Formats: sequence, C-alpha cells, structure tokens
Amino acid sequence: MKTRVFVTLKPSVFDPQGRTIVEALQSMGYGSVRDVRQGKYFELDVAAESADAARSVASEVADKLLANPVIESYRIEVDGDDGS
Amino acid sequence: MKTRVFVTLKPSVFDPQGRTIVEALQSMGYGSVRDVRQGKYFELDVAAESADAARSVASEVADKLLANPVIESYRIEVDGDDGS
Amino acid sequence: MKFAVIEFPGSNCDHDAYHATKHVLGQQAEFVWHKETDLRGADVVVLPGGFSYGDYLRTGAIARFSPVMACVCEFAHAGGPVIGICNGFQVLLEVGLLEGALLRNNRLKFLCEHIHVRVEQTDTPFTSGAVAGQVLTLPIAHGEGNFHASPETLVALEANRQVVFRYCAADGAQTDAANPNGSAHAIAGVCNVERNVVGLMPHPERACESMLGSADGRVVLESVINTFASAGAA
Amino acid sequence: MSIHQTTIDAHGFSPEEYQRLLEILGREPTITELGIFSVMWSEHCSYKSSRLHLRRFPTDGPRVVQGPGENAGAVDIGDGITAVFKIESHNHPSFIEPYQGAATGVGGIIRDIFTMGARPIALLNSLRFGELDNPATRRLVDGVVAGIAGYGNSIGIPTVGGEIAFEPGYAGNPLVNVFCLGVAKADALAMGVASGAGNPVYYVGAKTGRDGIHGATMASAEFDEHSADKRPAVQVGDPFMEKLLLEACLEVMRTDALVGIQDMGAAGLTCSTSEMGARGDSGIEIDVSLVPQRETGMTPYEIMLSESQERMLLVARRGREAEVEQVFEKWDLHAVRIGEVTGDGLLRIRDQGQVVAEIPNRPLADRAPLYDRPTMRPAYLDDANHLDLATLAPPADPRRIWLDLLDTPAVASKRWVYRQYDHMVRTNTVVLPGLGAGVVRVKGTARALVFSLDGNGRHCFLDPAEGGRLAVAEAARNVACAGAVPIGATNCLNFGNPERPEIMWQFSQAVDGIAEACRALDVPITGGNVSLYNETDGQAIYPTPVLGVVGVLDDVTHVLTRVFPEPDLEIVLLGDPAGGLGGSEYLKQAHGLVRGAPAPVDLDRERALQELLVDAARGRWIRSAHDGSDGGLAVTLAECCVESGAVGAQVDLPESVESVERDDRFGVVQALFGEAPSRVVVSVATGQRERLLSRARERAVPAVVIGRTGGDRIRLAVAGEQVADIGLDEAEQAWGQGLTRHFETVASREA
Ligand SMILES: Nc1ncnc2c1ncn2[C@@H]1O[C@H](COP(=O)(O)OP(=O)(O)O)[C@@H](O)[C@H]1O
Ligand SMILES: [Mg+2]
Repeated sequence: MKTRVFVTLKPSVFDPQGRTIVEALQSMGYGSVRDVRQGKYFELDVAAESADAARSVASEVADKLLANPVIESYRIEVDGDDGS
Repeated sequence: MKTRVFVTLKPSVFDPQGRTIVEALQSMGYGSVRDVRQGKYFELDVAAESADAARSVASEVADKLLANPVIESYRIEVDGDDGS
Repeated sequence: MKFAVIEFPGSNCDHDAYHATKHVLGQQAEFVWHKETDLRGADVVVLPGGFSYGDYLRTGAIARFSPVMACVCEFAHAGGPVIGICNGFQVLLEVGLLEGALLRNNRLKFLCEHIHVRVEQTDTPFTSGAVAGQVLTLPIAHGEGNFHASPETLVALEANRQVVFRYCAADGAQTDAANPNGSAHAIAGVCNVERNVVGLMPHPERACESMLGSADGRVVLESVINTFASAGAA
Repeated sequence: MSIHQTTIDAHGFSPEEYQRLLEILGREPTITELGIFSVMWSEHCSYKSSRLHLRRFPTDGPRVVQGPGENAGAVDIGDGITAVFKIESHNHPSFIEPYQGAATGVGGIIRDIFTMGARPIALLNSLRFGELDNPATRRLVDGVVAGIAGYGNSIGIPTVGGEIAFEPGYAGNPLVNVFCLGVAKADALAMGVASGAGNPVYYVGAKTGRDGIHGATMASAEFDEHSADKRPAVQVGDPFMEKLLLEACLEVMRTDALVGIQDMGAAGLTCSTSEMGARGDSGIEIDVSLVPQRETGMTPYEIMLSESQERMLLVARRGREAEVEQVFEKWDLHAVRIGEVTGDGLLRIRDQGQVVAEIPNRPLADRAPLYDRPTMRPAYLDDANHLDLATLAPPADPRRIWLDLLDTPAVASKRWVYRQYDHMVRTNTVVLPGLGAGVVRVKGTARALVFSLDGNGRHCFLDPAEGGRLAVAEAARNVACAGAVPIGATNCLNFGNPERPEIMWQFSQAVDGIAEACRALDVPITGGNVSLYNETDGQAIYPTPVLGVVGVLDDVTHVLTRVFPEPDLEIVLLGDPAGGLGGSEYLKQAHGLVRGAPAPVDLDRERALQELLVDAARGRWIRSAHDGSDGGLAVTLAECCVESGAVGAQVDLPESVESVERDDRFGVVQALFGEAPSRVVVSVATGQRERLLSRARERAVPAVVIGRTGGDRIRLAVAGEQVADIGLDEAEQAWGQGLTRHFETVASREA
C-alpha cells in the first residue's frame, strides 16, 4: 500500500534552506512567494491489509527512524484514506 | 496561500537514499516495508488571489528552482483545491 | 590504555582515530565492527567521523541502530568514557546519549577549515588536561554541524555546565564571525550530565601532529589517557 | 531478421565500420551484438581518432611500473611502494546534470584506482566554465563543486587541490576533469584480466538499471540545441555503496583468490567483460539474467550497455569462491556469479541460457577502427598571434591593474571552492589547498607524494604545441616548488570535433608539445583520457590539455609552500626575468583580448630550474617557492604575501628588456604583469643566499635578489622606481573575495 510520510522541521527551528530559496526567488522576481519551508518526503510501499495497518507501520517507522523528534514533526497519508 | 510542492526522483532514476533506508528498516524488522523512495517537500506561502494563481506561481518556481527536470518530477497541491 | 574505534559502514575517519591513538599517542587501539556485540575490553570508546550509511536520511540516524550501539550505551551508562567526533557526535545525539540535534550549516555548504574552540569545562575525561578557557585550533569538516536544542534544553545544558567546547575567535572572544555553522550558543561540543560522554564537531584526531597544521587536538586524547592512568594508579 | 539501416546509423557506424563488423562476425549481428560493437567502437572507448597520436608520448622509464593501457598508471616511489594515478573527464554529464555528473566522475576515477589494488589517498580536479556574470554558469559551478564535494567527502578521500578557470568559450561546454592518486605495495597491484578457463566471473555492487545507456556514445557526440530534450538518463552517484565496494575490494585483493578485477565504467558490462577477456587472451561467458537488476523487463541489450555506477566485475580462482563471497558479505554486498572464463576466445552473452551475442573477443578490441584524420592549421592563428601594443589603449595605473587582477575569479583565492572539500580526511594532507601543489605524506615512510594539475586553454588556443609544453612544464614546476622530484604524468586532452581538420591539427600539435616536454623533463606519461567533441552549436572550446604531474619528496619535512613564512627574508627571483603579454591574463582582463603568442618555455632551462628547486629544498636554503603564472610577478608576489600570517614585502623588479612586444607605454606593465614560464619567486633562508646563487650559476639558472619580506604592505618598484603599493588588507580583500562574492546569493539545487 502506498504510504506517504512528510517530515518537516518544527516551526520553532530555523530553516536556512527555505530562507535561501525565498531569497533566490525574490531576486528572480517571485516576490509573491512570501515564505518557503523545506522538508523531506518519503513514499513507502507497505505490505498491509488495510490503510489503518499501513498507517500504523508508517508511524512507527517515522517515530523510530524517519523523523528526529528533537527538530522534526511528521504527517502521514495513506492511499485511499484521507485521515491525517 | 499555502502551496505544497512534492519533488521526487523520476521512477527510472536510482534512489540510493531510499534503498539504504529500506535495508535499514528490513534489518530493524520492518520487512513489510517493501520499498522507500525519498523526495523533497516544500511548503510555499504564496500571495495569490486564487488557488489557480498560486498553483501557477508554484509550478513556475518548481520548474525553475525547486526541481531538476533532468532527474526529478514534481506535483503541486494548493490548500482548498484538490486538482493535481 | 585501550581505545575501541567503532566502524560503521561509511565511517571514514576511523583510520584517523586509530592512527592518532595508536601511532601518535602510542596506545592500544582496535577497530570494532558495527555488527559486533562486545567492545573487546576497551577502556575508552571512539565514535569516529565520516558518513555512516552515507549520511542518507539524516546524519547518524541509521548507525544508531547498529548492534554495537547497545554495547556502547551500556558502556556509557556504566560510566565508561565515550567520545563522538563529528559523525560520531551525530550518532550520540541520535541514540540519546547526548541532548540536542545538528542541523545543516547555516550557510548550507560543507565546510572544511581550521577553526578555534574554547575549552569551557575541564572536568570531563576528555578535557581534564586543558586549562579552562584554553583556545584550541582544530579542523572542522562537516555539512551538518549547526547545533540546535530547545530553549529549555539550552538553559539546562548551560546550567549543568554541559557545554564543553564553544566556537570562538583566535583570542577566545565569542563573535558571530567565529561561529562557522550557526550553532546555538556557539556550541561545538557537549557532554552528558554524568560528564563521561562527550561529543564534538571539530576533529581533535586530525590535529595531533604539527605537520598537519595543528597539534592542539592532542590535549583531548591525552586527557583521557592521563585520567585513566591516574585512576589506575589510585 | 536483418538489422535495418536506420538502426545501424543510429548506432553511429560508418559504412566501413559496419563492413568490418560483418567480417568479424561472418554474419549479421544481433541487436545486442550491434550495441556491443557500437559502444566498444565509440570514440570514448576505442580512441579511434586519437590512438595514433597518443603513441608519440614517452611512456617508459625506470620508475614506470604500469604505463597506459590498464585502469590507471603506476610509478615506483621507493620503499616498495607504488603510486597509482589517473585523470578522467566527465564534461558532458556535468553539463547535463552538474551535481550528479561531477559526483559520478569522481566515483569513476576512484574506481579506476582501487581496481588496481591501490588505496586512493587524494583527489584533484581541473574545472573550466564560462564567465561568472552569467547566473546559469554560477549554478553550474555551484552544482559541480557540490557534486565533487558530495562524493569525495562522503567516501572519505581528501580533495587536496586543483584548478579552476573561466573563459567564455566554455560557457556551453564546461570541463570537469578529476584526478585520483592511490598507493599500493609494489607487489600487490591488481590487473583487469580474465584468465584460466573455468574460473568464475562475479558481479558485485549496485544493481543494474537503465541509466546512461549509450552514455559512452553520448560522450562522443557533439551537443546541439536538441540535447536538452534527448535527456539521456543521468546516473545518480552512491558514494556510500562505493565506499563499501572500495573497502571490500581491497580486502578481497589481500587474499590471493582473485585473478583479475575491473570496474564497470563507460559501456558497463560490455567494456569490462570484453577488455578483461582481451587482456587475458581468454573467452568470457556470462548470463545477463543473473545480473542483479533494479528495473523490470530489461533486455540483454540494456543490461550490457547500462552505465549504472558503483559496479565491479571480478574473476576469482576456481575453488576459492567462498573466500571471495565471505568478504563481500561482511560489507553487506553480495557477489553474484554471472559466468565464467572460457578457453574459446569468445565473448558469449546468454539470456536464461540462450545465446544472444557471441563475438570473437580479440578482434572486437584489436580491429577497432583507427583513423588518421586530416589536419590543417587553423586560419585564425595568423591574426590571433599578431599583437601590436601600439594599437592598445594606454594602460591604467599599475596599482589599479594589480587590484583588478587579484580580484579576477581566475586569479583570486579558490577558498570558496576548496572549503567545500574535505581536504584533511585520512590525516595525510601536509599542505592545505591554496598553498601550492597537493602534498600528502605516505604513512609508514618518510616520503610524501606531490602532484599538480595544470593547463591553460588560452595558451593552447594561441599555440597548441607551446601550450602543451607549457602545461607539462607548469605542472612539473609546481611539484618542484614543493621540493619534490617529478616522476610521472597523466593527461586529459579536451578538444572539439576531431572530424574537423583544424581541431585535429590542434590535437596533434598539443600531443607533440606534451611529448617533447615530458621527454625533456623526464616525466613519462602513464595514462590519461581523451575527451573529444567538446562543442556546442559548432563552437569548439579552447583546446585544453590538462596535465597531471606526480612527484616524490623523499623527506616530507623538506616540504615548501608558496607563502613567505616571516619578515626579513631575502626574496630571489629564479629564472627568466622577462615576461611577455601574449595570451596573458592582463591582456584579457584590461583589454578584452586573447592575442599574441604565449612566452615559450626553454625546456633545458626549465629542467635546470626544477633541479635547483629540489636541491634548494633539500638543503633548506629556501623557505618558500612560488611559480609565477597568471597575472605575472605582481600577482605571484601578492600570493606569496597573503594567506596565513600575512607578511608584506618590498620588491624591485628588473625591467623586461628582452620582451618581444616593445612599447614604452607598456614597460612597467610588462615587468609587473607579463607572463613567462620558468620563473619562481623564493624566500631565502637566513645566511643561505650565496649558496643558492652559486648553485644557480652552476646550473645556469638566472637568479636575482629582488627584495625583502616584511611590513604590512606590498611595495613594488621597477628598475629602482616605486610603481605600486598595496596594503596586505587590500590585497586580501581583493584576492580573498574575488571568487566568493559571485556566489553569495546562489541557492543551490542541492540545498
Ligand atoms: N578546483 C579546485 N579545487 C581545489 N583546489 C583548487 C581548485 N582550483 C584551485 N585550487 C587551489 O588553489 C590554488 C591556486 O590555484 P591556481 O590559481 O591554479 O594557482 P597556480 O596557477 O599557482 O597553480 C592551488 O593550490 C590549487 O590547488
Ligand atoms: Mg595553475
């Protein structure tokens, strides 16, 4: 089952990559882009019976490995399932 | 307007990070995770009148800066708009 | 005394640590492969720099799950001296032996150069031979060395005197220009509350011979050797 | 089923080449066979336009352990140790995808070195781009540098130096050349041979995907405006995998269970199987269905031509399989047996048992096309070589010119670049980048290896033969300035389309120049690389040979850098005091001209100068040595003064009496900014002046005391008259920031 995990820096953590992108965009004339934050995106293929089961594997994996709770938070989406 | 850009390696392009993560997960006992691909995720705050306008700025920006068309493709989502 | 140099797949300063401890400082040293489950009677553990697992996902994130890390944690909890250098520091943070996290350098580039750090605490096994406030010239070589911790954690780290090394100018002054990567409180290295586990971004093991540009890193390794020798004598 | 003519054409065969293929096979090829021939006979793999010329290089010498032909060259450095080194280009891939193109270039050259059984200990790179005022160029530079850093840092091999230049001619076709140096025990060199019928053939490393199929032919095709949409698959480097391969392969080689080993670079499995077979005079047979694959539905053609990175092919001794497999298991790599060596001299490819290609191995290599392409001296030269100073605007104030030159990206400090490279890992780097040639000690001995990459496209454009001589001389001189004896060379020849007689002339001339200088300076060529078709829309790059010279310093403590170590030392200029403005940085910078002729090198005098430098370092008569190149003596002196613990100088330069371009208005400019080879600025150890000067006289090397170190300014006089004066802080400001300021606001894609 296709499961997506989005990992982003917590709002309190400064994101130099995002800032650099905003600055570059502004110098390229995209003033309308007021802010950018960069995160990571994982597509997992999980062998699971149900969306719920896939979600629970993904969230374990995100807790243990994909995200570092000191600086990051995450969100999960499972195909054919809109809970979040 | 909150606009999300997901940048992923094209399917034919090798993703060493994804492969290393799957192998790590497998050795940690998560055999049900059959594949992982890693991408980038950007949250843009775009000053725009409509979701369409935000989408069009985001896709220009993705073409020019956020994604590398030679190896990556991207997908855009705008808050309160499900087209994609 | 005997150093265990832990080797993860992708470690690449393992040989540097081995060379410094064995050939420069004349101690016993052994590589310990990450799949091993005992530290071979080592007196001190070094987690070397490099790119364990390619630094894929996040620095140190995968290495912390290596079998050997359980032994390292046990060793640390029993009070054994452990030092994590660069990638090794990142592994110690990931595994929770030290507090905080390392973000990308604030200017986003990998940085390799000599910098200065001030020794803030001399009551750790790795700084006991230094003078408080002593300025060391050490190389850094990292892309993700920007120390971050929550405001509460930073307060606690300072209150408990856990900040062991701080980036500074040649004269010891703490200036923005002297902070190479944007680290909070200019933190270059910290220890745990018990003070036996130390992690730092600069590479003391690369600065043990003046031919290489600086020998200031010796004090870090000599401290632990002397601590051990005097403990043995006592 | 007969192969359609359009398919034959699409594979780049000329009618004669196809005819030869038919003769070799004695029948029509299968599509897999056609693919195999096409990559093996591509310019990139067969050197069909250049092979004839490369034979003119001197390749022998008492120290040469391995000349051209293997994965890398090797020279004996004493103490039973061999230095193994080679240079490789990754120009086209880096233009298409700067980060990955440069990264996989580094990965490729490292594999060439450890394939030989050597542990790689240092990397260098030589880069050419368009001018930095173009944002697209800045992104390219940013990506290439990040890619080199990304791969080298991760695998843990220090990048200790290199060179980088900017000229409009490279805007559409940048050059990315990477050099790697390793060391091996003299008796432990491994070779890329397959021999011993029945010995198993193993595949190890990354799985095979559809990456870079036809990359080898792509590297030999000119760019045109459609290249962007062809979008040839780009390979993504995996330095982590390569680090595992490196350690595992070196460990396997320590057993003697190995017969031969080769990496899969350009043309992947095709090239590695057929070359290993040809070298061992054997047949080799593999089944592609056993090859680990990353994608589904790959055809034998795709598997044979894939250029997926980080893969190795090895032949083990029969009966010793378990040992080999165990080593790879330790490193979490799986060596997969895909075939065996045979005694029938055929390259036989099966797919699930069924034969899909069967080619006689020797003829595939030996009967590859070889062209003696026509040459013609280009018409532009007559005009370009003509420089009349009288037609130039009068020169600006020398101080202004000096500061402008220091601030030019080509001249300015390359700190922005090398700060991104881990140049200290492995604790062998004795001289930090930016201070001269690369210097790494060889642990377990008293020695160090010293090496430099040099080349100047402007010089070669104006005179390719002289440009070739100058490149060899400069690289060897940089090595000698560190105190080392140059002992071997490698080269990367970057040129345009060889089917154009003017380009072929440049190529042939450059080869002559390089060959002559290598003979004169006693640095045999042990290998190299040729990159042709470096053109965009019919516009060729400057002809750009890049020379890598390796030297040995018997006692590492004798090492010298370019920096004046302290005040109150005498400064001596060794070599020819006269400089010319032909092809100079000044002419380009101040007048926008690439014109005249570069000052020629006198190879005997050059050799004497280099021998003198080695003596002076051994005798500790001098404290620093710096070769004057771009920007002339004024720039050279400033470079000796700035950097760590800056110290000023007061210098009085002789007037350039002998310069070719006599013009009173330009007397001072020529003295300060004129360029000439065989010139080195040294600072003299206290009390050693007479010894240095007398030894210089014996060797017939001109030597003049030109000044003294000290103070916080650099003051220049010409023939007794003070002409320019800058503060160390001004010099550092201009020189230190000249490159960096172009990059402050670039957001990298890799961010
Ligand atoms: N691309 C590069 N990578 C690493 N180091 C570089 C690079 N370009 C230049 N350098 C370093 O900067 C210094 C100056 O380079 P260059 O201007 O070519 O000087 P020179 O002509 O005197 O050799 C050298 O020590 C060189 O190693
Ligand atoms: Mg140069």
